Amino acid sequence: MSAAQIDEADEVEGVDAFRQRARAFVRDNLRRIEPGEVVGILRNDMTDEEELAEVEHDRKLQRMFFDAGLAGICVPREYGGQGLTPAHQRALNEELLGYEFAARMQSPTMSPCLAVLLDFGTEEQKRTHIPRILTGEEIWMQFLSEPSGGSDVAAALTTAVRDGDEWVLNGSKVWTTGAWWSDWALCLARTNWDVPKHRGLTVFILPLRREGVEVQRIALLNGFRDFCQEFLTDVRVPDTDRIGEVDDGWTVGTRWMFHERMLYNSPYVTAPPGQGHAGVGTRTILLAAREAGHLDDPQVRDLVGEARVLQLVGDALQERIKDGMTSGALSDQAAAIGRLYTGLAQARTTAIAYEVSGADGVVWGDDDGPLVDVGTDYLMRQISCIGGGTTEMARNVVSERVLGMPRERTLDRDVPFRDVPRSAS
Amino acid sequence: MSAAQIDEADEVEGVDAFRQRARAFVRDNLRRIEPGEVVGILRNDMTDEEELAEVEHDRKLQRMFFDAGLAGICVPREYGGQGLTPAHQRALNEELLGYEFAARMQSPTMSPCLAVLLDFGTEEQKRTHIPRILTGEEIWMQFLSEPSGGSDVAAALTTAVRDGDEWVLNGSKVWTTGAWWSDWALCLARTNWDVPKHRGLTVFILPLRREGVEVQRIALLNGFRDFCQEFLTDVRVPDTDRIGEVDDGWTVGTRWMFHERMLYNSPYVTAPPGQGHAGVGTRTILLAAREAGHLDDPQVRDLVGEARVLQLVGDALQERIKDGMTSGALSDQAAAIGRLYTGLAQARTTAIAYEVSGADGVVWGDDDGPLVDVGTDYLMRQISCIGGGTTEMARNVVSERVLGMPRERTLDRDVPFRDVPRSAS
Amino acid sequence: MQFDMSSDQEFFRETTARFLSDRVPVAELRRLSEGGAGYDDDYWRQGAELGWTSLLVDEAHGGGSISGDGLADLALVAFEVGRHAAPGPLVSANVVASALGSAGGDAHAEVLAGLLDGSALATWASTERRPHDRLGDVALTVRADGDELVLDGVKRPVESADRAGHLLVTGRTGDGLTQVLVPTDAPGVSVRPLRGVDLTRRFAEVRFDAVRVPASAAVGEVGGAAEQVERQLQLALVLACCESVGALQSGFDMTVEYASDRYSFGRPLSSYQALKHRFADMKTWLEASHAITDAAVAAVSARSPQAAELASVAKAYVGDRGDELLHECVQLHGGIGVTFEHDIHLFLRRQTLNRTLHGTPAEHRQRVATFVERGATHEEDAA
Amino acid sequence: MQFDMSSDQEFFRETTARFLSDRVPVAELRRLSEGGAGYDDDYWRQGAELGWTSLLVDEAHGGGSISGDGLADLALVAFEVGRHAAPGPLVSANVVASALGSAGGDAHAEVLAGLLDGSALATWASTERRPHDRLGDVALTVRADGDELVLDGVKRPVESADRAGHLLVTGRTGDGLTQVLVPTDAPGVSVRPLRGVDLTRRFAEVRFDAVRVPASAAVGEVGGAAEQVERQLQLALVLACCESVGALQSGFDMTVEYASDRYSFGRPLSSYQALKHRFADMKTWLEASHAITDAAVAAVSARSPQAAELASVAKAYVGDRGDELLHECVQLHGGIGVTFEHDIHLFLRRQTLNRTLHGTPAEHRQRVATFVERGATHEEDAA
Repeated sequence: MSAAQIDEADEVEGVDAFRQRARAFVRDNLRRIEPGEVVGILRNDMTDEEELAEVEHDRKLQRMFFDAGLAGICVPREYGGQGLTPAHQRALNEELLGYEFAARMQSPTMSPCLAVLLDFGTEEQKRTHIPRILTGEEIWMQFLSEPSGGSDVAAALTTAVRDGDEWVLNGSKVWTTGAWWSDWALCLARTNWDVPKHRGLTVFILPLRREGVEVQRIALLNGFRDFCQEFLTDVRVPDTDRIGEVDDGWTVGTRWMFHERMLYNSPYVTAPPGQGHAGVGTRTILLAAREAGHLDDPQVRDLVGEARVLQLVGDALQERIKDGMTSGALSDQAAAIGRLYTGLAQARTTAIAYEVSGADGVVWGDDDGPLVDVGTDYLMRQISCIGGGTTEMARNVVSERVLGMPRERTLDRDVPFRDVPRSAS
Repeated sequence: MSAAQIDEADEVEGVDAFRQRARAFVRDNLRRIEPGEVVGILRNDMTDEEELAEVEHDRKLQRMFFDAGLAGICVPREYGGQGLTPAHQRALNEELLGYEFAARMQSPTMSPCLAVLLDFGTEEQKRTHIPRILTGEEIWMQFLSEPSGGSDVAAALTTAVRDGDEWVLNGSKVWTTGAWWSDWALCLARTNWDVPKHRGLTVFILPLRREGVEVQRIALLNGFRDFCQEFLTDVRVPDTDRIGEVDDGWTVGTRWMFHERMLYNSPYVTAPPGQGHAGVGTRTILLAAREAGHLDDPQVRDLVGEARVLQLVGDALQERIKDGMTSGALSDQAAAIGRLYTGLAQARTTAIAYEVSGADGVVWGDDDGPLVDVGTDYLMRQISCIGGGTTEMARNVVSERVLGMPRERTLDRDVPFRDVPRSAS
Repeated sequence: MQFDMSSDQEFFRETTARFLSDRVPVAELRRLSEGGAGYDDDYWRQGAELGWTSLLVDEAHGGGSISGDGLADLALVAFEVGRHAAPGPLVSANVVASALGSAGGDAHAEVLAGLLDGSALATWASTERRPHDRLGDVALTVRADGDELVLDGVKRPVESADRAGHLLVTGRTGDGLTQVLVPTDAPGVSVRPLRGVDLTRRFAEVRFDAVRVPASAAVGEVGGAAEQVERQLQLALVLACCESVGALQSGFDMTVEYASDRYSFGRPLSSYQALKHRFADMKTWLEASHAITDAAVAAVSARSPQAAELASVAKAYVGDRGDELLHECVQLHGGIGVTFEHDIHLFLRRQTLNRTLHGTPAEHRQRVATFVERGATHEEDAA
Repeated sequence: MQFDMSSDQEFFRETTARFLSDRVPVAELRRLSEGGAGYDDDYWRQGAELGWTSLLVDEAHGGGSISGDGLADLALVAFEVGRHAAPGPLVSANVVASALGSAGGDAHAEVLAGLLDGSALATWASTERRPHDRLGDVALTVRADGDELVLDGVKRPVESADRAGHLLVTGRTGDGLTQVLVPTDAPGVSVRPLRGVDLTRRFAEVRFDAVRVPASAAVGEVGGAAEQVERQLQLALVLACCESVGALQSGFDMTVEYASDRYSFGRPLSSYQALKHRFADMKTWLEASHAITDAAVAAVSARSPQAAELASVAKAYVGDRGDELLHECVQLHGGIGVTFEHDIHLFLRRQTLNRTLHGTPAEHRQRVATFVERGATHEEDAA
């Protein structure tokens, strides 16, 4: 943060004073949580009822943050935020370490959705939705990926056709986490098929419980059912719910994806540091190795050591990338380096947990403690290299945008989108 | 081999009878060699004088094979060969196991050079050179790679310009093994710059000790100096030493490279089975681990086991590929699968030797037995993935020719070769 | 899978493949996974009628092969079972059939007959619960007490223990190994079901608390079964590899097809060189897995001196590369590759299971290192 | 290398870089490799004048830093030395300077002064000959005998032992560790040169046969030097990592440039996606190597409780990925990459050496596992 920014922040509320206020709120109002990491990969450990109760609890927490003047730290005051700086957000996040927080309100609601609204929303859109988001009334989804599209999000087939003051949307979106209990969505749709793909897109917002929106839950191979697919059938959206210009959706989309890549580094996200570390970690591995009875085996110890190396190097790398991007020594595109590292490191760490578990990594009993479901996590191993943009896309970004190597040839650049070759299925 | 071929072979000399004859020759005339593998990677363990003596010895051995009716097993009788079948060659090779053989006469002299002469040479060329090859008088080189070209051998810049009944060659070739003690070369040259690259090439033969041919030895990082680079300056080659049609050199070249890929599976090569196993092997690793004093360490044992796995799987894979290509179940291009496997397996095996050597893998004394130069071998590790066509080229072949995936885009297909973008250097 | 099948073998393989496609298509596998049973008795009996459990048993004992090389024939079945991710305790049933056929004598003829016609099941209780779960570690004791044998210990995982009438139990008697055929309903035997990665294959932990059986329950010599146990291990290893190679083949084929059908940025995935090169690596792993598995099957069938080493080499290689291959297949599918709806996980599950049963790749590399050391010592002794 | 250098640090780094470019360009490295000496005395003295050996020593003892954080400053030197594959026993000389500066007292002031001005060399004799070559294994004994200390054992590899006047020897006294500063010409000391992978760095095996030195030769407490030895190890680890990261940076930059200059099939190599993706991986390893090395330098400098773990993590990661990175660079160069004429092997050699000195990645992973276990035990004790 530059000196100028600090001065400005001081005029409002000093970071130290803010931190004291945040700390008092956190200690007085939030439940302490157990140390240690999230166990396993997207395990299905709640009933639907329990999950809905958690969602309600998160909304309540969000409201508490709002009432305490701790919601929307970097959001302008006119939209219900605090008008403070990223340094304040960081202080709040640090104070949250070890405490519960409104986890389901953060991604994608605060970033990218709220961030995109701030960047491109009309005054009315901002005044309508941002306060509701900050008070926990609205949880948002991003309608970005499509079943046909994979990494190529600009190849959206979901179509919006103008009908007077309204648009009629048809198509399908996928990989929305928790759409079945969410409220609104930011949606990328095709409004023009006769121009190259990036030039025929428009962004809309719509409520999930509108007629024509069908939300279907997707079962992952491990039984996890929080990802959803949506089917849009003649969904009517008023033109006032359009974000940005018609056919200029890729301008919005580029920024949208920037905010998405920021993840827990976004200044709009309120979460304790280290939230990137979902999945299997060193501690899980140590416990599994100990339970399996082979912690004295040098090969097992090698694997435990490797997992720890991956973790600490990952922490240092993320710190370096953040510093480098802040100081300008690294381009914004360098975030892809961190994404690539993390994807591979998490997949490897999951494999290590399975390896140290020996035979119990593939067959286990309910009473096997840390060995339970390690095998199922392993089957899910690649999710860290797929979710949030594949590692292949990250490699493209690193080589082309960071190292400046020639771009891949695309066959869809100067062709009307309707003529672009598409998947058979 | 088909039944028909066997019948034909029986009319000539039965494989069993031939084997008996070969066995007698081998036992009576050849020196037994120590079991075990070649140690290290291209180590510089001979003086030039010693090496020249070895070359002379190999020529003498070749002559002995010839005199015994055991040279050119699959070469027609009219050119001094035996007119027998690959099955006979295989029997001879098997009988050679554990004995010396004319190692420096085989590759590239017998294959690809002699093989290309047989396929495309004029009657006179064949009658002149093939007998001299089979009697050990001529050792041949392939002038194929160029400093500028890398994997793209058809991008030859060496130029041949017609001058009456002669051609004048200028350019440079590289990566010839032992050109400094060899006699003749098969040379790919560009005869037309105004057509796309594959259509302007012509193949010639020339003696290495002709005026204008300068052979320079290349020092590898480990001091090995058997690879050479040749500089051709106004070298005059009579048109009668042209192989194939003018500008049709790629027809020759394609077949040339097919023969090159056959390596020790070529029916023209006389060598005991297992000659593919140059470099570091399981035995070296075991001895190094034992000398280093850590053979009881489970991690070291894991590495020893891994090396052995790579070796035995490699043997099985080569067998499968040979069987599959023979039966037609696999295409000829499947040889690239074996090449890819072997390159990676050898590089990994070399790394394993270095790993089991501990600190002595990087610093050693002259009296450290199997630990000496393990570190230098490690520095040379990638040579198994570079020499004889890179593993990257092999991956292209496997994906495009074996799996039938779309070919890489080339920017040099339909463009006159002189307009093709080239390396800066 | 080998290239040089006889026409009888090819017919046999096709019959098995057709049967599996009809009886256990992927939708059926998903159904079987939910019920808990894993497979229907009827399915297994029909498989046995096709010869699935007879191939390692002499004709004199009611078995018989297609080609004269029963293990080569069975390898084809195992490959197809893997290729369809099909249910059934194929490996453990055949291990027991082989043991009873060669060392079982008349005492166990009835159990063998049931195995051969598929009317009853017997399975192998070989590996043990942690900390005795490492390859070759046998802690269960078999003690002679008058005319009886007394078993104490815990076996895990034991395949299909819940539906097997008998268990072939490998135990320790002093320094030697002993094998005993124990009825699952014998007093002192308790079976506790476990969960696992495969959709249709079921495993249990089996406790033996002072289980008493007559001395005639022994299969082979008391304290002298080490060689037989090694033979059974080799059979289990190579058959598991055959299944795995089948699973790899399916996963790979499915992914090659996907990559050519799926377009991204106007080009099929299979036109991206970074992916093409990974497919080339996968193809290499796949062909190498076929190759080493075939080599190990042939060596085990011929009881060659290299059989033990090749079986472990195959297990180590296929276990290791196979996992990577199928995870690459998942990766190349993207998000859909981790959904329950997509088929790829069926094959990943089968591979994952087989990789670990009867020794992980790491354990087999330790075993291979011992063979290497022994080989070198022999060479030196001979010199 | 960190992003947030002060302008003084940046100037210092540039001065060092310019000096290295002038004095030891690659042609000079090739010349130095042949003579056997590895570097000229003059070169080393000038380096010392630039501050190379002073940064870890207090001003009170004749040293001094640029920024107040001497290790951070020295890290910049080490990075540049690696980036130029430059000669000189930078790591071992600084380890000894640091030890003498903090625990040497007046007895060793003269040796320290020589080190600081580059007129004399002292080096660290720490690791031992196989089978005691594993990280932390100290078999050399230091026995008190009246007013003398008696040393017996073998140290290997010892850097620049042939030109060092003194050796800081780490030995064992009962259960404790002892450090002694021994003149290389003391009776009973024998130095045998070794060969190695680096072109300019020289190592020897040093034997101590009943070597007697006065008790005042001890550096720190007899039998109580464990903490000091651990500190020295940490310094050696992080400085070696800085050198390696410099070498990786050079190798990587060179290869990126090559890939854009070199055309194949009418396209630059850098336009091939399979290669681009490998460059992306290499870039990730490189940035991660920078990051963990900087983190370890900062922790060691601050004597943070995590210093030991981070130093080992850095050594394990940079050692492992660094080797792969530079071999990838060789591979992408093709045949020319394995010639003596090409520069890439200079950097590969430096990385290869540093990877293994003071513990291989595997040995450091074992050490890290111990920290993990201890950390978990603390947590549980605290709970």
